[in-house]
Amino acid sequence: MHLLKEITKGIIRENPVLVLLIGLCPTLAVTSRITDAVGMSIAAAFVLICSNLIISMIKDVIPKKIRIPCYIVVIATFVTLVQMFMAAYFPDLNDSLGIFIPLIVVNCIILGRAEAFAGRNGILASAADGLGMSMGFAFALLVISFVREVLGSWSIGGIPVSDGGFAPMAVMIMAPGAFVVVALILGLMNALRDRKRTCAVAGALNREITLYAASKPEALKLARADNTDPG
Amino acid sequence: MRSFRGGVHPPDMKHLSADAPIEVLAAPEQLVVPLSQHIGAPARPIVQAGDDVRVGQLIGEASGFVSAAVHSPVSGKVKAVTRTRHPLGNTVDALLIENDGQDRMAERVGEDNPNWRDVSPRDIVDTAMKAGIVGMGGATFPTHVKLSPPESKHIDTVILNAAECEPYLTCDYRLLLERTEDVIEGLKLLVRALTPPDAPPNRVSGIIAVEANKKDVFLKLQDMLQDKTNLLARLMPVKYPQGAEKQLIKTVLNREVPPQSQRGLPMDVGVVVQNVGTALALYEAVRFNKPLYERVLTVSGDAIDTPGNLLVRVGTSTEHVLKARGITDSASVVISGGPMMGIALSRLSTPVNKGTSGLLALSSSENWETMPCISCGACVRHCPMQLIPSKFSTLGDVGRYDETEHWNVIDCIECGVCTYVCPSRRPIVQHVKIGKAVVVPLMRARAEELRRQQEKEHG
Amino acid sequence: MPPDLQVSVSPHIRSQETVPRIMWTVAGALVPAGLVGLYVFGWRILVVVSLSVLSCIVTEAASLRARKLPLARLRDGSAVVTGVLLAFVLPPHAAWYVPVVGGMVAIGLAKQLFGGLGHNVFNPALIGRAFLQFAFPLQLNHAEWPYLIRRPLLEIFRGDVASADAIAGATPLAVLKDAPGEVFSGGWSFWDLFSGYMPGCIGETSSVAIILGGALLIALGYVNWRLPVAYLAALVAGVLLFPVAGADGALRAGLPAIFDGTYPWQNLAVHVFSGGLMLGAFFMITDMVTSPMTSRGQVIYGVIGGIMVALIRLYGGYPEGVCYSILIANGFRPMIDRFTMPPRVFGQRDIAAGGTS
Amino acid sequence: MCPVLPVTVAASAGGYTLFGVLVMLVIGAVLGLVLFAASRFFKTDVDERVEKILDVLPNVNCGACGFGGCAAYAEAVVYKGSACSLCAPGGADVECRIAEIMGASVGDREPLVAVVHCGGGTRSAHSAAGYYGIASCRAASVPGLNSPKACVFGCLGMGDCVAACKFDAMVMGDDGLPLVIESNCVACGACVRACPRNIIQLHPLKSFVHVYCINTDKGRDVRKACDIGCIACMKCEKICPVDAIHVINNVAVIDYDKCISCGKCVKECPQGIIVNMRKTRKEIDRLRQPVPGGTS
Amino acid sequence: MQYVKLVIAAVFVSNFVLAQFLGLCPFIGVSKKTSSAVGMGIAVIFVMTLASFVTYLVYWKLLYMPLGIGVDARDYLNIVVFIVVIASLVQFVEMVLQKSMPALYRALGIYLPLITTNCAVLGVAQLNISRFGSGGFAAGLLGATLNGFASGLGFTLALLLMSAIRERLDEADVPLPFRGVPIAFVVASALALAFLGFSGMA
Repeated sequence: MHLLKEITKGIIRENPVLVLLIGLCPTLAVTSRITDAVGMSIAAAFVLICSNLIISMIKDVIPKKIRIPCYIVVIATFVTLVQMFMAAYFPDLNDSLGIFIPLIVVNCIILGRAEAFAGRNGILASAADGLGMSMGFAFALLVISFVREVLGSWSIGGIPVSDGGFAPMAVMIMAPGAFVVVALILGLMNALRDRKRTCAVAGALNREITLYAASKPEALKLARADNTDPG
Repeated sequence: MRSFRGGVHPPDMKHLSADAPIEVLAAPEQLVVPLSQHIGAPARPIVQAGDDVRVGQLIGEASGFVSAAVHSPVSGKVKAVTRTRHPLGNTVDALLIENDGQDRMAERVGEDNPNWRDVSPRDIVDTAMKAGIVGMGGATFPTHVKLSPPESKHIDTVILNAAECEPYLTCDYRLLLERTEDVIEGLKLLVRALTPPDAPPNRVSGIIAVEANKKDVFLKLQDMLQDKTNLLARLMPVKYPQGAEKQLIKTVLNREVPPQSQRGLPMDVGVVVQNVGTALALYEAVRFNKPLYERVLTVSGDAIDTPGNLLVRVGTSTEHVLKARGITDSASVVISGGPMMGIALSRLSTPVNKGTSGLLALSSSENWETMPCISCGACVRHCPMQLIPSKFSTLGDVGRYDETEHWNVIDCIECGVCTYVCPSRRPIVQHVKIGKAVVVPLMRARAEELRRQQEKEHG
Repeated sequence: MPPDLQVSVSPHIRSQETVPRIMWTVAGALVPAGLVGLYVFGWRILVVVSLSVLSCIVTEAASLRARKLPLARLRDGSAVVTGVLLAFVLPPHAAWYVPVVGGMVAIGLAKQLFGGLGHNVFNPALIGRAFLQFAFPLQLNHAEWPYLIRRPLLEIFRGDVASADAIAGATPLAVLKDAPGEVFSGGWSFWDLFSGYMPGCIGETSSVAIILGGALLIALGYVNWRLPVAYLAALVAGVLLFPVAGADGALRAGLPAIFDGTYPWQNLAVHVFSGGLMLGAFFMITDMVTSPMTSRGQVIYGVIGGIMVALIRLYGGYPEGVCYSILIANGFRPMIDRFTMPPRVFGQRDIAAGGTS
Repeated sequence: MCPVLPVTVAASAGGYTLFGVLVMLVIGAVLGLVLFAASRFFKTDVDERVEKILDVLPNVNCGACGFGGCAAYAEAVVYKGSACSLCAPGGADVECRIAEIMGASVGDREPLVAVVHCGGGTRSAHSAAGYYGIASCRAASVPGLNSPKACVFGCLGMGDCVAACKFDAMVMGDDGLPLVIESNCVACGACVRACPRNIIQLHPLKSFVHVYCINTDKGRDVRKACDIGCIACMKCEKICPVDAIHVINNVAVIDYDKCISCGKCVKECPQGIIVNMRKTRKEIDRLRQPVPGGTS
Repeated sequence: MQYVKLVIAAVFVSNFVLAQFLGLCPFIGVSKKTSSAVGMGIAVIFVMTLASFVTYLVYWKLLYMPLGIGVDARDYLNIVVFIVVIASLVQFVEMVLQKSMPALYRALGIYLPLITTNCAVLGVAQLNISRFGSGGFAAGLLGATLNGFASGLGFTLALLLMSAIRERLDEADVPLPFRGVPIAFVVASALALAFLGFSGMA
């Protein structure tokens, strides 16, 4: 039961990209096309889950002082595996992702989770956390790439949607578009979270507010004037 | 003509009351004489309810060096020791005196003191203290404190501030026009009071600084002071706030008083600045040993039927003064002082005190809806203290008032120029006041902390 | 006795200067440039201008409503000025969606998201223009822009840009980019360039009208003359000094060519009087909100902008660099303010000279 | 480094893996040695608490705490005494672990609650003048500004305290006076510091009789400023059985150590400025009790 | 001349943060205060130049030629080697600084560990290999180091601009949900838009 909570935590409540704001470099770079986003999230998921597993296993063996270099080496080996697999079976995806495959090694999500979670919890919990985090990462990448591709090139996953009357806004594929889309999504997330919190607070309080207001000297005086003595 | 950098030219509206000669306003039946009409500790009352008092009789003695005596403006009976509103907004102790209308003088008040010309500097300062003379430009700093600077600071110039740069106000102008000789005598007394006993007579020079919009007074002063070696009249360009101490010294002598962070005072650059009214009051105190219990103020504004300049007893209520010149119902703002630095009164029972230089009733009901700062730089260009006023308002909007210390908020003289020129109608002076209220305790706590640490090291 | 009195902190009087007055004056100063545009391009530009202004106002109203702020803030006219400025840097044949999307981006993204009037860091009109440049590249590249053949003044409202008698040609800057040799062979003289009778964006062609409007703003004190002068001077210096690959491929700085008289003066004229430079120098870079406050800061700000234009025009891929140069200068503005506006106070500098003790 | 290693390994699969391991060993060993030597040679001592905090922090170096990285934040907590709660990813558990390391403990005192000692809302307090300026209590009580409210001591109602309260315990009522939601109030004192006229004070939660006025003017002036202000008629002082309420400087003040909240003074006060909160509190406690079966 | 164009290209055209999206996490994290941004900027320039130089040297001299790592299938090790080299390089530099120049370490040091997990450093190392492989070894080395330095400069320029802007935005009335990182992204998008003006630099 607690594992499921670990997984769902990663998707919304502690989404690595949208809430913890880590792993931003690949998020902006590879989301110009949905296919790239899918490729990157699968690669990252594979590396994250495996490295979490391995690190949680060997965490007691590594001396405290040089734990980060060791984690890096573990992650690097998995990244190399992914890179070779990608080069062999998906050469075009490898070209479009280009430098961002090796950069998974220093991706803040993977190293962050390895250090903050895998290095301190059990194997199963680390795997679940890895799964949760990578699903969150994938969710964020998909949303952003969907928006950018539809607006930027009028197509979903490469299939043109419609001629739409006017040319697609190519800027969405470029750098400024990426920053703007991420900014708007982050803003939207904050707005939704704030509104949910303020409604909850206001709802619980309004009955108490009327009671406190009724106990003020002015209200008591008015009540006493038309002799409904509140006692 | 040289002048300080910055400043602004509001319409001076002096035509309303410039030609009205000074009239005496009869004292009302009841006067509320505040015991705190000056900077410094309030005076201690030495009369109780029921005592009979005469005009000019001491009713409140100064408590401490930086304080001022208070005298009864009328003869009659002291009704009670009450509390009243000070224009600054707080309530202060005051004496309610019932006027019997006979104006019986206290002994020796009003008599001509024959050898008043060769009175020693020491006696001039004593007379100023005993007569309760304070700066009448609005700051109300006790004059005897200003006239006794520490030995280390040698003064070489006394400037009589006749700039009167606030719009609407014409009381200094009328005083200079109608009682020029007395003012000059007052200036001579000031100069003699500040001349060290061993120094030659013309060691300290006296300058009467007048703004160019009062040229007739300047010409009159010039030909009266021709033969005097160390007294002269100086014309200054018309610009607000020409009358502020630091700006006045810069324009007249091209010296800059150091900022507040080095506790800069005019004394540090060898200058003492006094108001025209103060010089006159000193002359009347030394010659006729008449204490300061009445002063000339301007009643003006577009909601006053007949604007004019009145000689008013201290303690008269604002309502009585305004009614005497006919206030119309279109008045929406009543100001004690000038429109740029004066204080808007909420209750007209506030009495006139030694520092009230004007009572204005304006009907301006402009829409002052505040807009965000568009960083146009107008306030930065016009600030006479060369500060960055926009910083105070932008930091104030987000509540970071402690950082205004870094931008020298304590050096702001609250002259109102930045708020006057701001196209977004931002209340920058109010932000400054809040900034000072936050920063001054912080600085005091830090100084305290520093002192305690030093003690710990030496102790 | 008067009814309830008003209480406020001093001062109790204000100058006549207000933000709406400044904004409507700037809008008025833009009218001459608009009129020339109307004469050169015909009534079509009124469609583009009104669409742009409308889009700006509607976006501002929507975002004020969303931020639960009073709609009265619309009255300050800043949305209208942004709308007009945005329209003036768009081509006359722009499709309907170009000004609409431009207005939404300019006001929604570049102004309201930063906090509304006074808080934006970048010039909204230029963010809109730059966004459109990359969103709809076909609309805004510099080839084949139509303009009306020479016609008497009265027939303005008969001719239409899309009609047959409009002839199309590349803007002078585009010609300068590709074939610097025959700049003036396209049939217009220097005077056409200066008066604005040539292809280009709606409001930026006529240098005369823009200088007229700019002079009005400088006279009224809303614009510090040092900023436009610094911007133009930096551009001219940049164009002259930066080494440009000559016909023979060797890198020659412009300066030596001047001394031996072979420098093509008309190239410099095209640089200065065509494209968006004049409009940028007098209206875009001098926008109070996004330019430094002190004169010294404005000079540095103008020089950075000018150098950027020279770099983009000489080396960059696009013929017109004004829009990006001012955005980059906007980026530098907070840093310039930090260095040119340190905390200061009266009497701090020459204490030694002033004090006697 | 010797220029060329004698590499003649056959290009078979085995050769690759052996070769890969060999290279990694060489590089790992060399770099390990260099680092070991460097750490020995460049030894510097650091406060061990910094190390402990560093272990607790997630070391993601995300910079959310505003410092360069986790190491910088750890040093800031130890040397500069920065707050323990700045680590966003770490969240609450990291915060209390840091607090334990730093030895900060939270003692428990008698529970207090904030009380606003002013009852003069818009219906009973008279207004002296229309106020034009910044809408904050601190701004409306700067020197040189006459009080827009006739009573110079009363609440200006511009909500500085509501803005200062971070626990949603302060809400602005419709009569221009703040209401304290006592169950949310943790007595942190933010509202007490925020109020420029010092109207809000912290009193023991257990006593529920309060005087809602602090106007020290004489009765005659109080009537001019407010309909329900305390006119120092001394009735409450006479009636109080435990001598807990005294009129000091023209206003009634309760000594909360002696007060037993009997409520006699409440009925005695002609102005009705003394209020008994017992009934209100009982109703609110009933409201907050989880309804059997429902979730509160 | 050709090197000047390379520097301008690296600083403006393909700016490390605004065009290639490398090093975003520290870029957003550290740009809250200008003082920390300056420290971070210097540290990044210092390390990227050093890293470019060392990694290029290691790759061509140590791994590629003699050990044949770079040749066809056997370049699988270069990611691992790079990252380890960079990590130990940074660790080494941090210790040297802490001992020899404590003042500089105090200003700069706290950012050094941050750089090990920084995409920018590994990114520039990786890009150098693919980009400067063709020319001679010496020219390639100089090009790589210059590219490292220029990319670091571009990163620092963007970082300084961003920190000054964000400090000004702290006083702005940004709508609540957009305060902090979202508005930083909008500013980054505007800066990227401005730098796009240089695209197509010959």
